[in-house]
Amino acid sequence: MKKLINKPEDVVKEALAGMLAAHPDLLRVDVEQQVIVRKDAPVPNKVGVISGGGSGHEPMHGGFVGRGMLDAACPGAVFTSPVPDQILEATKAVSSGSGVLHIVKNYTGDVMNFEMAAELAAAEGIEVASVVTNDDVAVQDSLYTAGRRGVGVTVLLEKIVGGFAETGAPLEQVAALARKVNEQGRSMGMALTSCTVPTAGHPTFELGEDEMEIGIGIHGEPGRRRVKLAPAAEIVEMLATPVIDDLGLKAGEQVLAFVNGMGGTPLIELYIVYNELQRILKGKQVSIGRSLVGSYITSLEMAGCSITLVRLDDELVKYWDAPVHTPALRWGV
Amino acid sequence: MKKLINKPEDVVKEALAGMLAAHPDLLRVDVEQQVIVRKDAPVPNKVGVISGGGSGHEPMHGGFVGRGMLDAACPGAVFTSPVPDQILEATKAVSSGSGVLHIVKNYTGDVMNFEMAAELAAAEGIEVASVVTNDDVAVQDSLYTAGRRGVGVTVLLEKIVGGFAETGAPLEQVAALARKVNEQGRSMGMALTSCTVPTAGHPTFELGEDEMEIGIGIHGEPGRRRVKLAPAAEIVEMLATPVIDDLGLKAGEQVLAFVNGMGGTPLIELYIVYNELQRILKGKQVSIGRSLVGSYITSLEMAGCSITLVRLDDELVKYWDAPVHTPALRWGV
Amino acid sequence: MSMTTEDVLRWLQQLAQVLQENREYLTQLDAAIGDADHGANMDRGFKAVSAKLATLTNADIGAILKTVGTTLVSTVGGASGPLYGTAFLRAGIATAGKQVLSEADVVVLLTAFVEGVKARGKAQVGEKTMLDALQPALDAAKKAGSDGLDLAQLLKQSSDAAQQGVQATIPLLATKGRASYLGERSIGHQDPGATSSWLILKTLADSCG
Amino acid sequence: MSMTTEDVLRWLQQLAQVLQENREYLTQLDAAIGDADHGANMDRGFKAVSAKLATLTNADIGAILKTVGTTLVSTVGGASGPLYGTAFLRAGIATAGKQVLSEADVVVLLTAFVEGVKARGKAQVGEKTMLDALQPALDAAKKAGSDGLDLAQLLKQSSDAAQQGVQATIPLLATKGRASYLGERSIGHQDPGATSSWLILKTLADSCG
Ligand SMILES: Nc1ncnc2c1ncn2[C@@H]1O[C@H](COP(=O)(O)OP(=O)(O)O)[C@@H](O)[C@H]1O
Ligand SMILES: Nc1ncnc2c1ncn2[C@@H]1O[C@H](COP(=O)(O)OP(=O)(O)O)[C@@H](O)[C@H]1O
Ligand SMILES: [Mg+2]
Ligand SMILES: [Mg+2]
Ligand SMILES: [Mg+2]
Ligand SMILES: [Mg+2]
Repeated sequence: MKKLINKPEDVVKEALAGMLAAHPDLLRVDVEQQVIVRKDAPVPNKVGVISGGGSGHEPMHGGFVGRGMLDAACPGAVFTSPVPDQILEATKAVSSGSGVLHIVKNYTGDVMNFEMAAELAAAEGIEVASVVTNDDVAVQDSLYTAGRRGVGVTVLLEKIVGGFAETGAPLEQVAALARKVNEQGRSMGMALTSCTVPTAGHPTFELGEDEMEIGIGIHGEPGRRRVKLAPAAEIVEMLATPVIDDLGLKAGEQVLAFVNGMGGTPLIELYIVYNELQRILKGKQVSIGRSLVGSYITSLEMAGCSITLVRLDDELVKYWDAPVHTPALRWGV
Repeated sequence: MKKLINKPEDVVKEALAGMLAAHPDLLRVDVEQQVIVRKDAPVPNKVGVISGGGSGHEPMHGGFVGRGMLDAACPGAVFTSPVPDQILEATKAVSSGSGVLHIVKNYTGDVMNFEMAAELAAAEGIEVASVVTNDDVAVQDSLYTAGRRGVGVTVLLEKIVGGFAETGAPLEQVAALARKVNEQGRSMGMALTSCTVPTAGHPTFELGEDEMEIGIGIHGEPGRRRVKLAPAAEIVEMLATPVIDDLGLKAGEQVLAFVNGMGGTPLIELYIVYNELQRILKGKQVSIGRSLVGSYITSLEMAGCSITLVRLDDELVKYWDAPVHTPALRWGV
Repeated sequence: MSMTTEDVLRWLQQLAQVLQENREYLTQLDAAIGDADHGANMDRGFKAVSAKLATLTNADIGAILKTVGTTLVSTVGGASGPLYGTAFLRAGIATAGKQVLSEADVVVLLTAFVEGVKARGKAQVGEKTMLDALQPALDAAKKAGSDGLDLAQLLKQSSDAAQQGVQATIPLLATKGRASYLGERSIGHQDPGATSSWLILKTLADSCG
Repeated sequence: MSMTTEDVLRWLQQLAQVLQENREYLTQLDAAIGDADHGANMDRGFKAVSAKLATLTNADIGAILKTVGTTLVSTVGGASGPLYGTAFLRAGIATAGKQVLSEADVVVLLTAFVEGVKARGKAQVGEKTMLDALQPALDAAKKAGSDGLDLAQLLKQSSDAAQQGVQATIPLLATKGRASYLGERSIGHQDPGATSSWLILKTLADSCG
């Protein structure tokens, strides 16, 4: 296992200590409890917006804590959802009395732990609303799955909803916008290589030199199918088509296009992917209103990418453009 | 070779097309000539600041074009410096009559091609000043080398000098600040894995599962020495000590600390590296005035990191903090 | 024969050991159809449990099991944390105040344990989860109880049924948890959670045998 | 015997072919002590040269070589672009207006070529660069010229000396170019630029032989 780490079991806490040292102006970090809180939280008269999940997806979620995005994040062990105590701590730290929104990615573990935390918070008199993201079209939302996974849309949703929460909107409306963004967005991802969970010590799966996995999530798990390596143009076609179809995008519509790297993919490749994506969208007369290219929701050092499209309207554009000041996303400030 | 690309020889042009599509508000891109220009260039009464070098280091340099940083960048083939015609085109595109600064990393090819371009520009009546960065302490600056390599400081210099140029300062002063930043900065890097030049098709070097290269540059070349893999704490010690010593940092001094990923390193590991670095600096009573953590000057998909320290003073802090609006670095705007 | 507080403490102590030894094994199973953390999750949780055992020597069985449940909830995370956490919590509630458990009490304990997993996870038998080991184990324990077998035999039969349940997960298509995302590719792999459920029951049988 | 415009055009045409065939080889040499692009750089440059040859059938030798020089400068980049670009440019200036070159003219051409590399790169013999092939090649050509050998023999001796120069780079410690960053680790590897210099001269000898 080749990683810039010390002991595998210390990875999360040491990275948190590094984050705190690097961003003392933006964050408070409880390294022991594994809670990252916006420096000025709780912000009076504002819904607290929090998220969390396993570590290994950096910058998500900790890198999105700050003005205009998340009020707190609670990272679990690598690829393991946080525990209820931790989520409760984060909830309390951002609660100004206006309620707290939990943004939860749809994984059995995440959903259960956040549910338990929400019950505990309610018992302490904090009003909590939860929104579960489930945008991964690689997985069918059927009786035969635990529903679709929450992936790339989560990043965009945290930005848009965080921007809206900054206006002082009530919990109900903040949660409603979150549900809307989730409904308007779909994603699909692929891997060129596996990744290695530090405590496991070897790659989660083996992939031949001429193979790739299509339809992966963000936990280093194998995808829906293993196919022969292909040129970027074909790969992007394989990812974008199901996303476009599932969203039912029509000529004349406008999207937020997000090309995401899985952690080990260099930016030069992501721009090649973006070039193919914009070509495909142009062919369908779908216009790209806003875009994001970079590694924002990752699977440790996995090489690969995902594509996320969110159907835009004026409201979404407005809060996407709103100022944001976090370690990983910043504009207007 | 596992990459998200189409044909190896089209990598640079397709990535440029992607950059243009993703940032039409910030950039003009001549995909054929391989020149990336700030949308509103030439900016009247401002020194034009340009840089360039081989591709494969993204976001450097193209991702740093925009207000407060570079006016243009000219990327060559992967790991191959741009040609004089290209540099001349970029120089002309940003020339408002106030002169143009060439920021050149110290590699024989880069230096020669920029020299030839500067002669051509002079022949067309454009005043050009050149600053060569050479911050890599892995290489001795002696008769027996082509001098030290230019690496991480280049990124920080482009930001600081770009911020200063925005004030309308004359070419002479802009070049002087660039020389100062270069003199105040040192870097050192290491690799856990090699990278693959697309046209070469296989990794530049092979490295055992328990080995790493210390003292690498940014062109996928082997480093100064191959040693056994070590914990992050030891690796950071190996990189930071020569940097601190060469700079002669003393207790009470303040630095800009930059932990850089080589392209295939996940952010979680970079924060662990940053944590070790801040511990070492604290031990020496050197304070971190500003910091940057991320993959900004890369070697394709190489896993590894580099550490750069720049001794800070008020002038440097002022222009580091100045507004910047580029694809890869943005604040204050 | 009956189960005492000491038996329970010995069980939990040994279980921490067993899960540490099987950490790599559980992680490998999870790598095939999940995210390669089940071994680390269980080991982390039961290390925390083990650290608490010293403080529990005077507690009754119900209190011990409740502490195990809350410890697992607050240290494991993932799917297995809430599932096993709820299972132990419910088992603790069902045995509240007891210092000794008869065969019938053990069946009550196991029933509450399995109900906890069901209530939290909403899975059914056949979905390739822990339940595919736990449900047959509970059924076997109930049958052994009504057949009048003694505790050692009861636990042995329960554990054996769990082991068969683990084997039976191999050909199943997962429809709950992360393995369900793999669709057809989940077939042919043994479920990690079912496997840890069996280890829990096997260690119980071994330490009260 | 003398070298004609046709010989020069045939040389350049064959050279584009030879460099394409040796692309992988040059890249491998550059991977060991550089950045794995020398093969791609030379191939890209001479492909561009080759594409221009059709427009040069009526040009004199000086004009042809100058065009090669400017084409290399504007398509190769890296260290080899300016170095070979300047070499061909200077060779073109030294043969300006000529349709035919005598043995003495060829020595003049080679002298200008090597001076171009020296002027641009400021390296000396023994620093593990192109010059370690080019200088012995020039010396051999001069000697052959003063010995009164004919063109074919002159070029053959020059090319052979270049080949020996290439071999001689292996034990050298690089002190110029990117290989110098490797320090002691550059020892034991053949210099890619010296190798491409030899290929240029060998192809010249072959096509005027
Ligand atoms: N809804 C559920 N009901 C019962 N067991 C489940 C359910 N979902 C998942 N599991 C069990 O959890 C195990 C995985 O646990 P673990 O790897 O620790 O968590 P995660 O899946 O969050 O990484 C699976 O092997 C399965 O047996
Ligand atoms: N100063 C110099 N003088 C002569 N030749 C040089 C000099 N520097 C480098 N070279 C030659 O250039 C070759 C490398 O060329 P190339 O790989 O195309 O460029 P780069 O080093 O920029 O990647 C080296 O093998 C060496 O022979
Ligand atoms: Mg998990
Ligand atoms: Mg090069
Ligand atoms: Mg798991
Ligand atoms: Mg090279």
